[in-house]
Amino acid sequence: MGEATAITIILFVIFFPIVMTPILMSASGRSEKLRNILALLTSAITFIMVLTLYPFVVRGDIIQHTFFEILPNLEISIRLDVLSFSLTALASFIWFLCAIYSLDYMAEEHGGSRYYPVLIFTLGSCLGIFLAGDFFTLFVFFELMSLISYILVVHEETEEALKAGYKYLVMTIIGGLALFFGIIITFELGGTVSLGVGTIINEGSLLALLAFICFLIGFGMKAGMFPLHVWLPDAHPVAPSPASALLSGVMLKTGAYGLFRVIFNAFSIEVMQTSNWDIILGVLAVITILLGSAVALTQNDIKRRLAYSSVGQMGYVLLGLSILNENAITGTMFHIFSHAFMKSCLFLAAGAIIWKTGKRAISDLGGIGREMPFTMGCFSIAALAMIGIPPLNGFLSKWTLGLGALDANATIYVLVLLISSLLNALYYLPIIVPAFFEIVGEDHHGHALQFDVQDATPKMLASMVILAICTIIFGLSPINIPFDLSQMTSDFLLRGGLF
Amino acid sequence: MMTGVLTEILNGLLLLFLVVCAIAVAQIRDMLSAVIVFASFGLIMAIVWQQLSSPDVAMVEAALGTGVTTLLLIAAISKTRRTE
Amino acid sequence: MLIKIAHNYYYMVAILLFIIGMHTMLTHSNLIKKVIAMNIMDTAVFLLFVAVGYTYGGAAPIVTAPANEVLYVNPLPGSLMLTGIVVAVSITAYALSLIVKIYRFYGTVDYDEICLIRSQE
Amino acid sequence: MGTLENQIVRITSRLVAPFIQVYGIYVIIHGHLSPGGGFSGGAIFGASLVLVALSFNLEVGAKQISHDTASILESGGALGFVITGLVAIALGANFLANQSAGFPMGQTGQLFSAGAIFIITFFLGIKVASTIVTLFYNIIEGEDKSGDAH
Amino acid sequence: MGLTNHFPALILAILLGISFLSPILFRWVRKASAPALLLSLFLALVMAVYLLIQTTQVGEFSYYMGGWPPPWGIELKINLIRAYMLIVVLAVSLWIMVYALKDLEHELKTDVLGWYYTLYALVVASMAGMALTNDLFNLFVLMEICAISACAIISIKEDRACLEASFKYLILSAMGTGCFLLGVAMVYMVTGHMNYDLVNEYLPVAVEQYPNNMFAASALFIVAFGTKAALFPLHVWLPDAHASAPSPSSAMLSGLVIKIYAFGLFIVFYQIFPRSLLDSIPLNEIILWLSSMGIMFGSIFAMVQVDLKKMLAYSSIGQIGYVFLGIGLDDTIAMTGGFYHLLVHAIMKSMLFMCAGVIIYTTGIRQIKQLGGIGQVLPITMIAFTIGSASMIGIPGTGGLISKWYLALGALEIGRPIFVVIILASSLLNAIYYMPIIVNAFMQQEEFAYEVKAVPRQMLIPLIIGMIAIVFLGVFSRPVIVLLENGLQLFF
Repeated sequence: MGEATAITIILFVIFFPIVMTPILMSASGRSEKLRNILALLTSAITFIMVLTLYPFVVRGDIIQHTFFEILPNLEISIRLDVLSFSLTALASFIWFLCAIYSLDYMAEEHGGSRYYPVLIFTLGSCLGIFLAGDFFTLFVFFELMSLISYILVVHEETEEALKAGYKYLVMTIIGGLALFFGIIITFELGGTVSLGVGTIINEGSLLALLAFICFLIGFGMKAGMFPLHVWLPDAHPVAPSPASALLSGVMLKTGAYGLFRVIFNAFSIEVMQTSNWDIILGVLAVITILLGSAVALTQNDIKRRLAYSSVGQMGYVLLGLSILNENAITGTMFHIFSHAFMKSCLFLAAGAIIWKTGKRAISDLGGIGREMPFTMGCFSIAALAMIGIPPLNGFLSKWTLGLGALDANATIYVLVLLISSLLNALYYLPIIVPAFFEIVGEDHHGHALQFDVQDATPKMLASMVILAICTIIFGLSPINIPFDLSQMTSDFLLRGGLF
Repeated sequence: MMTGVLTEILNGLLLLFLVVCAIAVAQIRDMLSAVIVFASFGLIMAIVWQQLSSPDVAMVEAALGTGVTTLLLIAAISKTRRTE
Repeated sequence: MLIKIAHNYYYMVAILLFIIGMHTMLTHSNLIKKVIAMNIMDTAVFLLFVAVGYTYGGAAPIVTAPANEVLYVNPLPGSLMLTGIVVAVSITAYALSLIVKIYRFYGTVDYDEICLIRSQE
Repeated sequence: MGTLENQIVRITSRLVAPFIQVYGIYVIIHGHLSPGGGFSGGAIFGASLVLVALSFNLEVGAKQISHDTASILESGGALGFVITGLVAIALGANFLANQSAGFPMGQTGQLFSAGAIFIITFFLGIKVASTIVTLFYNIIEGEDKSGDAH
Repeated sequence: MGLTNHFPALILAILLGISFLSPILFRWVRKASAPALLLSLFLALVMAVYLLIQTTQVGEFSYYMGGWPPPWGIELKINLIRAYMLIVVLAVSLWIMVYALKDLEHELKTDVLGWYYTLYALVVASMAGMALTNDLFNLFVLMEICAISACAIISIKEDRACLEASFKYLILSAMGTGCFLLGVAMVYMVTGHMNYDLVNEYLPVAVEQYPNNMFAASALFIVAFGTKAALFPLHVWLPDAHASAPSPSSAMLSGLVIKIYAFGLFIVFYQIFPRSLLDSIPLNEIILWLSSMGIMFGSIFAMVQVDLKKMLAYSSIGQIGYVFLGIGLDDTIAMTGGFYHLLVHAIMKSMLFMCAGVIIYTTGIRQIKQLGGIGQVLPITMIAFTIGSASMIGIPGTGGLISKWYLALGALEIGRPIFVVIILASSLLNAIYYMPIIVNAFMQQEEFAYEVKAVPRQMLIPLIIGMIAIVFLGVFSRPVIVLLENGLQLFF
């Protein structure tokens, strides 16, 4: 495959969903069915097109292409390397599954004519983030995605949703501005913000530290890093469930991706380590992990618990980024994959349960496993993966991360991982166990519990089951494409295959 | 020589008068009186300009600055009220 | 110092008038008084300008016969001040017409009273 | 017109007004020869019109020159100024050029001399005189016309 | 000599001509007066574009009024920056006028329309003159004309708030011009010239001989332009004046009139004053801190407003601060940003005022809290409002980002990151007061509670043009930036 073809495909992948958005909008006026099918097709085609880039990436080639300069040295450009590809593939895959799930889920919700175009547009801008060739382009798509996904957050239009949405919006704008500041400083210090030049800033001056902190605020905001995570537990639960799955499963990862780029492209591992910035990140990561898991314990709303769990899980990603050795990077990358599978599955399952029963409180969900065995089965598998039960993928990511921590002689991080796993178990098992083993009859208030419900529809189940299977086969099975990609990525990033 | 000194004294007096008029305009509470004092201020100013060898400015000041402005001020006062 | 001041007494008076005018304009609440003060302020600046152009012993810049060598006063500031005066008059006129209209709405030309009326509504 | 309304003022102003007007016109057309010109002459002329209106009443004033006429004259005067400037361009010189545009200069010291300055002063006089009348009407009538001052 | 040589004067002549012609036209051929105004604005714009092209080819050139060279006559000068200002003024005013034709029918009584056109053309003419002139006294006269006609287009509506605001503006502006003239007198005293270039030539000597004189002059200039352009502590007149005026006037005043004075200050600082003066007195520091305070306080005041137009007016105080920041930073990059912001803000603030005008026209609402759900009934208007606000905040893809980028880069260039923080903090504040309006407009569940008239197409088209322009400026900013960078090189 030639480079020109690859560039065409990349452009297609970014702009096809964006172009489809107005078509979807006009289609929804005609027929809802047409619109839904078009949305599904768009995400499917995007996913397939992303996959066609695979051979190109496996060969180890990099594409860096500039389209035009907005300002001198400040261009709109695209870049494809194994890091971008991994996340692009992951995002389009999850999006495709969520689109399938939405078909039934949104059929009974209002505002589908707004939901689908926004969903597809967000896909385009999200892929734009991953395929951006410089920080400015990345910033543009980042802002675009953040602002547009606001509509997904407030989709329900309840008082609560609007409030959460407002918080989300303000935090997003703060993050965007911090990012902007960081990019300006980077540009000032290095004269460029392109990802294609390797290290932009070579020494840890005060201004560079300021830039790093700004990036940390900007991307950390999106990734739900500790002091900036406040919007996340509000915003994720109020969105429609497929959107929550995307917010938690994919969009959080854009922040992590940004930090990857900051650490490896704007700065370098040497700068990070000589200036001790990795310790800042490490401390924040530890706090994020413990805090997220601990607060999740106290939540009774199932989606809020999942959202807090996301905060904790993103802490793993940050942890790996602060350790900065081969195993840790592999683990981080793989955790991005596995968390996407697990958390999307959990949100979709939780969505199905809420959709069928209308109950959100965990204490009301005893016995649901018998009424909705497949849904709850998927939920259980994903939750067990979350805890880190061996054959599942969550185990592998934690294991690799732990190895990385040991390589860096940071035993304390291993301890943190173990404590967090324990906490995970503590808040997931109380959902799973009563769901299957509590005798249906009455709840603790003495009211009769009547879940007279069927299991979720086939389309919804399909996407959940696929995700659950993913968590199983991408665990310890010999064919593990995400793990291979993670290893390639860490190899690529650490062996200086950047240019 | 004597005329030169006298002219200087006259100029000084005129300027003093200007300052006095300006302060008086600020202090007088009857608007119509203030306007009249202002008109005399303008006329003195015209003379000062004549002394400074700028006859055309003096003329315009006398016609516009003093005449028309005063007319307009009086018209405005007659439409509103007289005391401050 | 005093000699310097005495030497430049036109300038000093002009500045003094400017300050009196500005002070009156900003401290008095009567709108018509403000307008008069504005005129005083402008006139003070014109005085300064004309004084700048004045040459001791110079004649008025009127050419009566061609090519006689007389020391003339610089005519430029004077002619510019003509424009200045006209501008000042037009601002005065416009301000006064505004005052008359304001009076029709509020029944007063005192800014403090206007504020009082507005705050009571 | 409560403040000025008495017989002596009326008679005096009626008597004086024509003389002021003649003087105003004199100042306007001798603008290029002696002190004065469009601004001062126009102001003098306009002031005489205002004087009559102020000492009698608005009807008498309006008989001399009405508000509408004044505002049209005002625009016309300014327009004349601009057109004179444009004529210079049409004659091949810069905007508002005088001698270089070929306006007849005449003899220094004569009434009809100084080319375009004479014409411009004339238009300026019309403009200023009518403007002053308009301004006065604006204040005194308080119609819904805005204060348009140049 | 072809006609093209006279374009600098012809622009002014056409604008002045139409301004004097339109009351006559309005009386006799009523239908022709509006098209005549549009046509002449358009002609002037074409000439301005021609001047720009000419100046890129031959560099700076002058036009002597009446054929008299500088020490005697008035000189009009054209260089890249001036041509840029000229085009901004003419293009934006033409665009606003297209909108105004419909809006004014609603806001004004019919018989004053002719006068409105006169005043509008006068404002434009005086601004074009200020951009072109190379003579201090001429600048003074144009400033006065601009002040009076700007006051008049506020007070033409003749309700109480307008009259009062207009009077306040008039008095403060008279104070401003008084200070300016005194400053000019100070300069004239020591140099004996009014022409910018000649003053600049003689000033370095004069500064050494009469330093106090020049200190006073520079202080007076700052007060004068600060008052006129609503620099922070001198902004008191602006909110009332811009909020109570008819919407096209607000758009004009907020969009252009305050900018031209910022340009005036730029000219005084960098063309007239010698560098030695700027180095000996920390004038730039004063401008920097005043503008920073303006940026912050303007936004903070805007947050507490309940009236939509008043909020937009307070926001202008903050936004003009960016332009002054660019001027004060004394760095080509930052100044490029400042001038770029001048253009961007002219378009976006005018557009926001137009949106407010459409809202008032169709529903009669002025309060922010009544706007919930209006996005459903006035979609295009509110989308325009959204894009304008996005540009105010500095969302990528809009022009606001580019100007902030350059300002921030310039601030870093001279080692003052504190101003970057101020710029970003104010962006955040902007977000805080613009976002709720947009969110409520589109996301409110209940139906819009007020009666809505249909929006005339003539009002929508300018809005659409504005949206396109803002996005265009956000994406294809290169030509303008290059033009500004080349133009600013003359001053350094």
